[in-house]
Amino acid sequence: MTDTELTKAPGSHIPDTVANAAATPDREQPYGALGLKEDEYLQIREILGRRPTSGELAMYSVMWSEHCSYKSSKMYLRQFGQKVNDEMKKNLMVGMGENAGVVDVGGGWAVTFKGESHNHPSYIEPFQGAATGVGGIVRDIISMGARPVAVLDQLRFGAFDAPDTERVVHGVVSGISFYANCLGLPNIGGETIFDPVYQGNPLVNVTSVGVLRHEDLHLANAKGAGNKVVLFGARTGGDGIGGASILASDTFSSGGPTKRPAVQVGDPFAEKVLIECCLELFRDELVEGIQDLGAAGISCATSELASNGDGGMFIELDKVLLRDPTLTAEEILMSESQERMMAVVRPDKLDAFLAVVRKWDVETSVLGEVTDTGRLVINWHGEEIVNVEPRTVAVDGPVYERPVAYPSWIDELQGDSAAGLPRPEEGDDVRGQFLRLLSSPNLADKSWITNQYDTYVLGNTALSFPDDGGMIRVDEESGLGFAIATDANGRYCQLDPAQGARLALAEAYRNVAVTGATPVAVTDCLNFGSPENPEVMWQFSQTVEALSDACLEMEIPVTGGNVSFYNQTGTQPIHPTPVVGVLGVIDDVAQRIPSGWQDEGDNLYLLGTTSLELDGSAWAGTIHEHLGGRPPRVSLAGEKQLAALLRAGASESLIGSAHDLSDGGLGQALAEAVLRFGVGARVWLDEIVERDGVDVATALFSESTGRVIVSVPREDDVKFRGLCEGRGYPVARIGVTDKESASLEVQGVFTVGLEELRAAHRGTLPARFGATIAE
Amino acid sequence: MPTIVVEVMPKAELLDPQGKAVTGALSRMGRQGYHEVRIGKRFELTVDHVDDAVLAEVKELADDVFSNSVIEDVVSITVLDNTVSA
Amino acid sequence: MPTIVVEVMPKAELLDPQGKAVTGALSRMGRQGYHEVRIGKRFELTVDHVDDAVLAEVKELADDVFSNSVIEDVVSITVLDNTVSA
Amino acid sequence: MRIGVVTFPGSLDDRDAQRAVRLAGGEPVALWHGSHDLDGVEAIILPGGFSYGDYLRAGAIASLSPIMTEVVDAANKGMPVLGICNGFQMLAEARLIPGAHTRNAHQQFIRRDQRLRVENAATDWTTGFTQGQEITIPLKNADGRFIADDETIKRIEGEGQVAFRYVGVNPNGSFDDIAGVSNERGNVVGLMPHPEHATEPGFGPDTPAAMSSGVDGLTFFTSVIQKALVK
Ligand SMILES: Nc1ncnc2c1ncn2[C@@H]1O[C@H](COP(=O)(O)OP(=O)(O)O)[C@@H](O)[C@H]1O
Ligand SMILES: [Mg+2]
Repeated sequence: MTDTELTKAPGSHIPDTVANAAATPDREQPYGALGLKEDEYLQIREILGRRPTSGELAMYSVMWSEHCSYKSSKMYLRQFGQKVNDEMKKNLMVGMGENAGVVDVGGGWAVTFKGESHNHPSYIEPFQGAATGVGGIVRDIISMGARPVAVLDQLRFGAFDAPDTERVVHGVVSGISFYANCLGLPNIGGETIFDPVYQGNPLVNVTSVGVLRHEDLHLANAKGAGNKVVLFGARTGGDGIGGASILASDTFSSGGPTKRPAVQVGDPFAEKVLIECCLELFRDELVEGIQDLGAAGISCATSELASNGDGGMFIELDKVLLRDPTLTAEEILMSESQERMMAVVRPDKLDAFLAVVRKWDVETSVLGEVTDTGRLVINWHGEEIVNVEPRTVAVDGPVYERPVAYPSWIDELQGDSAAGLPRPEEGDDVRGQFLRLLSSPNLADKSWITNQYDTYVLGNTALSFPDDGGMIRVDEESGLGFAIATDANGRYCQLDPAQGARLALAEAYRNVAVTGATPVAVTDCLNFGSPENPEVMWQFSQTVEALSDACLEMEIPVTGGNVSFYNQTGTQPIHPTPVVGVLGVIDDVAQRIPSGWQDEGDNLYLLGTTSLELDGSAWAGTIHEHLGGRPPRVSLAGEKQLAALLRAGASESLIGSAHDLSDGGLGQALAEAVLRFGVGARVWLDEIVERDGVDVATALFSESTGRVIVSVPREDDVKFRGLCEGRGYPVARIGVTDKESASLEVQGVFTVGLEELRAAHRGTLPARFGATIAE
Repeated sequence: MPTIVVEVMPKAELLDPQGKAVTGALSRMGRQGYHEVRIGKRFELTVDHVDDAVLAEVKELADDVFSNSVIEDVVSITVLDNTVSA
Repeated sequence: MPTIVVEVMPKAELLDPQGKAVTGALSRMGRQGYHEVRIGKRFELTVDHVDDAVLAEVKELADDVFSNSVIEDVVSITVLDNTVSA
Repeated sequence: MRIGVVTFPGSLDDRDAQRAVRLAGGEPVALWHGSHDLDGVEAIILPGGFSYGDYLRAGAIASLSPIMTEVVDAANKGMPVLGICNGFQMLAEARLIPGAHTRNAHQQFIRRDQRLRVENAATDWTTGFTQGQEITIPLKNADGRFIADDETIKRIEGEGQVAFRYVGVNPNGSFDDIAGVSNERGNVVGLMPHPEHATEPGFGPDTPAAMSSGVDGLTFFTSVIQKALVK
């Protein structure tokens, strides 16, 4: 039986009432088709003391889905809340569990940020899937009382050359571009990776950041009996019915049309109006509590608002404004129509509320009110179709301790190090490999994508791509701002998920630090295969444990995040891909540091040391199609030290540019820094080779952590060296900027002219996806 | 050369933001009596000739290329009299 | 309720980049015999009733609102039999 | 000088235009699409964005707004009006300037720092430039391709109504590389690139001197203010 049969079949439009459910205890119910297991269904019967009505079944099934209930991940995610010290709590206004975490950034300002996945819909319908992914995370941000001010997108596609990749890339990128540009949100960063492991299951994660004054903070709760419950925004339609449950609880490899849910169609214009409308409602203090409607729609909003508040709510479901009048009560409960919000409004403020909503031409209906009964009661044309304790739907869903198994293949994989692969010695060979890396899809310039994103809108973007982190001014008076970067390396995580998680955190942290900002908080978006696969569950448990420990060690709290399971093609799970986002604060964005040099004659320094760490590297993958061994080591204390050093340098304006070393190593970082403003450099590797005991290829391609190249104006040289020595961080002068040369010269190894560098770096994506007119 | 016209509309149960925006504009302009406006696409294909094979291929293209079956329906495929210009 | 269909096409002498892209896609897919694809819009208006006044108003709206005469032509205005769903 | 900036549902760069007016020394006044009140302003900016989602045609639905009746009226009486991006599209849809806009020839939204040549330094919004001056202004749009029939193009070329032309790269397939157009009188100017995003050091386009330091856009706003002072 399919979900439509459920909602249309028994008695067709005559809804299944509570009385009816009590009277017909033995009626068979299609819980299986809705993604519920038998024991879950029995648990629902036990909670209710009767069989659920079809409306209740619809609600429980969507709310108890993996996507909404976190039933497989909950017991692990607790660690993020537990492994915190006072330092980490200091600036946290709202922690995990709310729509998004909120961080005090000083001056009465706060920043809220969160990442979310929209992976499965983006494979079925890339444009709408990605677009509504932006819409969903932005509504999370609004519902905290914040004005959304930026987005970032983390994209992982199948093999660069695979035929289907082009469809997905075009759809996803234009979907994100369309929705975020139309909302007027600058896109300030992200990631783009191609790997066959994502072929049938691309990852589309979107992060959004919002800004608010402390007093504007809003929470999703329904308090105060008698307060009105209002649904506003777009009308409810048949979008994504059952999506939350069907999508998130099963894979859809070749599963035929029955598992194909209707996707949601987004309307960014409606969302833009909704944002302005909500901000005006907040400003005029017209809402008590607010919740966005995302997965599980009205089921989720009513049960969560009620559970977080006084516990009771009465709703007349037939008051919901419909786009399609034939929708049944169950479909309305499950609909995932976009661009909707639910607010709790005091009766004496209702008129003022409605006036604001009308001003923005937003459609509204008052559905019911908050009660003190402790029950969520939903009527349909006067008949009671839902009567539940809201916590049982929204909070106390099933929690699983899924079996965990150490992967049978991992020892062998880890034993297969890249250290033994042949490394080039001759200058020409090194040059050739350097250029191959620079033009490889994962390391190539991403401006084919980012040129489709607005960065200027709102007028506060201080840094965006291709810099390491995005940066936004929060306060026009003081220049106070935040920086943000997100990172994950699925290849490292496949080799060692715990180490991969630490590395993702370290890289995002470093990417924020090189902008001159101080890292203060973390969000994550954990993309994994099926939790029913014990080896995947092991990867997941390793990841969360390591990430929470690492955050404790670095003293930055995880403020929220998202888990996406069932990312696999057939039975082949994706590489574990925990995207980690780090938020930083900077007192004045005028002190920001770009990732490349612009001036003549600056000295180039490499901070940190290099060792033979090529396992899992871009070099091993691109040159040798190799994945094996152990990912690089990382010292979290060292990363903190490095960040503090950069901050000190930034605040004294000693640093002209700073670029962190990651995928592709020093060679890649040098090329990017040269191309940033088109200013060449002369570089020598002798000191690194000698001090660190590595060969030239290792010096250029190793992915050792804790490293950054900085450029320092001549006049600040002494001060800068003093700073490094004082802090005891390893530093070596490796070169000097050279405008005249119009090239990157690695002395005694190779020289590549600016034009050749640019062509290698920029040509790859346009050659595959179609030329754009920019350059 | 003959022209084949393929017409595609957004699925009725899904949101049609374009149509919604136009419906709103009409009512703001004070135009009464327009309950709903929906906006779809009209494709005009100029082809060498029309026969059953061509029509079958166009039908297939209409479903796979010109429309996205997840969100749209092909509502008609017609052959334009090529002596009349569209 | 009856439906009035208004169809709008880009002017023949202007480049239709969307249509051109589809034409290109067809030829890349190896589909022969499609000389040109042009993409226009189809508006479906659900109205209370149809009479001459309504049709005259729709004609006016078609020219002033649904199309921009600098770049588009209204190619047809038809009334759909309301018993047949589009 | 009081300069009105109209906010339509879906306007995005309205507050940025207000900021630019302020940075140029003017007083920005927020105007609302649904009203017929111009609040005594002396010049008007129609800002960028996706008014009404640009769903019918870019700028089309906004051009039917109540305030546009007043804007058209004031423009015809000589009030300076600047349409930026979506505002340019509204001016064309409202027939205040000739031509129309279609989807970019390459079909994608494009953002880039765009070189422009000032082709007419005599309009109300360009007197601070010199004829032929090259400037860099951020561009970001999906429906930026300016088109008109041959006759119109010939006319506006001949009458100096082409205010700005793309230099180096034509980013959207606009006819004759036209980036901006004025009406005959020179008080109404529309252009695709966004001068308001090149007005504040640190947040503008890169220049050879320093990143994000480009402020070429400021001259649009100082020009109109200067002109009002002279009057
Ligand atoms: N999909 C995307 N959206 C936005 N920005 C992106 C995207 N992909 C890459 N970028 C940007 O391109 C630049 C280079 O990316 P990457 O090499 O992954 O950076 P890093 O190695 O510093 O993490 C960064 O500024 C990054 O934010
Ligand atoms: Mg980086």
